[in-house]
Amino acid sequence: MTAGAYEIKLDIFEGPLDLLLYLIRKNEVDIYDIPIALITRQYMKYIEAMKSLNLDLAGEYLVLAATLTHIKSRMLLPVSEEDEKEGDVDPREELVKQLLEYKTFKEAALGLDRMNILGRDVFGRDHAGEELEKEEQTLREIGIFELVEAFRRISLDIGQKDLMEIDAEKMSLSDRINDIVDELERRGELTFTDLLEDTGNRKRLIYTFLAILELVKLRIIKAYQAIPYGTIRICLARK
Amino acid sequence: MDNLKAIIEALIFVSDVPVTSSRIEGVLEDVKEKEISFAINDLIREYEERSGGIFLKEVAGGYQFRTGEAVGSWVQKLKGQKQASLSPAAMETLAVVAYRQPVMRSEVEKVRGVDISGTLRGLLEKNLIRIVGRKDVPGRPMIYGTTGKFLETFGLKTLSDLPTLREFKELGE
Amino acid sequence: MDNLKAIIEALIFVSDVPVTSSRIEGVLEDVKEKEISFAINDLIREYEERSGGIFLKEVAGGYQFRTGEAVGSWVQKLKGQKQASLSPAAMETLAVVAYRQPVMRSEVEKVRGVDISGTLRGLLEKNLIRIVGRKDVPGRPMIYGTTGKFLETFGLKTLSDLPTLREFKELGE
Repeated sequence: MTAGAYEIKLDIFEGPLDLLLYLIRKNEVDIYDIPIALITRQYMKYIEAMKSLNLDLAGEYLVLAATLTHIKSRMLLPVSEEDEKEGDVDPREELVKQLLEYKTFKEAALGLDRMNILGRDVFGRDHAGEELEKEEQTLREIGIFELVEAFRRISLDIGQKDLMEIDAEKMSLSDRINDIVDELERRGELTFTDLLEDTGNRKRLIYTFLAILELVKLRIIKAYQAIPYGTIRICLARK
Repeated sequence: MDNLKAIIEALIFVSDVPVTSSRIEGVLEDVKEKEISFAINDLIREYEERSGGIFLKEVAGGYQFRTGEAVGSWVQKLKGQKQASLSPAAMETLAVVAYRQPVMRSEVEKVRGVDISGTLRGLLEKNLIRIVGRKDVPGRPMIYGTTGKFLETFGLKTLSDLPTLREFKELGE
Repeated sequence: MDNLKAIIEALIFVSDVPVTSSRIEGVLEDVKEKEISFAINDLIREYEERSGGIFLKEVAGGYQFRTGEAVGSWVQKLKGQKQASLSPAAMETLAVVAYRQPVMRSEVEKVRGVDISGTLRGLLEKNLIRIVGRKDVPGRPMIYGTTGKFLETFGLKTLSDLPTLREFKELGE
């Protein structure tokens, strides 16, 4: 076959597994007993066709090519005694399992596509032109995606580098700060030991300590002692 | 038509999202839950029997008026531009998320055998899937699940209305 | 119901503005004007006789489904409880507070480049953010952070479940 014969097919595959399924169907072979030499040869021809067309070949296609070649070489080897002991595993087993799973989900995707999709097969009322109510009393569930998207939007506008990376540690510290403020709002006053005692692990202990320091620095909480070396009491500063 | 049914019909009609029975109960304070559910079922049946252009359907845990399948192509014609459907790649990612949820990105990629960042983002933007949290393993990867909008879009009452994966397995063999 | 009436019913139903008969004629190319007008009048009469929650009305030179007057107050009540989303501006302010907390108003304004008093008040009223204290600098500006309601609204267990921008970028742009 020439490169042109493969060309038309290239963009209809959703990935290497899809291409492999296509080859199995085309050759009318049993998925549980794939003639690996034949399928590998055809698979490679597709890869070469893609390369010769200078298509941006996704790395996943090459990974599967390597897997196929590896299986092929293992199948050519005589079964050694060691393999016998290990229960004589078919080198194709793992790949077949993966293919079957992918096939199931491909069918499931087609199943979803056959459903009556709102906006394609069935339609609801268009509410766009209707006036929006001003009163906003309850909030609907909002996806985090919308929030991050908003943050990303402004970070791009500003282009500030320090805005770009917020690590989990900062958020963990914010969590602890919020917990402590919550606890103080509920109970009015806590001792330093109260706060440090209920910390299960070392990491949490450090966050608790850093949170208290941050809160004192920001003057969100006040810490005081009645006598030197006495109990340190903590309360909210704004009350 | 009795008054209760008329009110419920109007409430469902004016809403842009499926109306849950608890929202209807919230408006009709003094009416018993059972009466409301009877009235809704009556309405659903009446529209079904009438077999006109619109139907009352139970979707995503609520109720919504929708056009019938038979007239879909005419509505499409009125609306002009063809609605962008999901690409096969996006549909595959959606299928894995729907059936495997809560699921990590890496798990979906393992099944599909490809990088899914593009389709994942598209589905998040369309609000068909959402981040539901993080998995408690090293690196705390994000986990994904489907949304109410997903149920609404595919006309499902709940996730358990999805055909079982077994059905597709048999299809494939 | 005959097919023509069903199609017309669906066409009028899906539109948010009154649908003129000429638009309907444009969709149903081969159908005579007279047949269409008969079908519409039939539909109007049927909804009138049925006396339910919705009616087909001729308004502003076109046709539109509307709720009946008798159920108006109930519709108003539902709309009063309308569930709203946040405006993009409010979402941006919330995002900066969430990721930068504990944060001063001036810091948020520096990032967003606009005055945020309006969105800040709105978020405080919705109980999504709160004042956690005052900073010990001249003027003692207030410091803001998110609330438990914030976590609930976004379905998060803790703040550290928020995706980092790095993770977000991995989804591709």
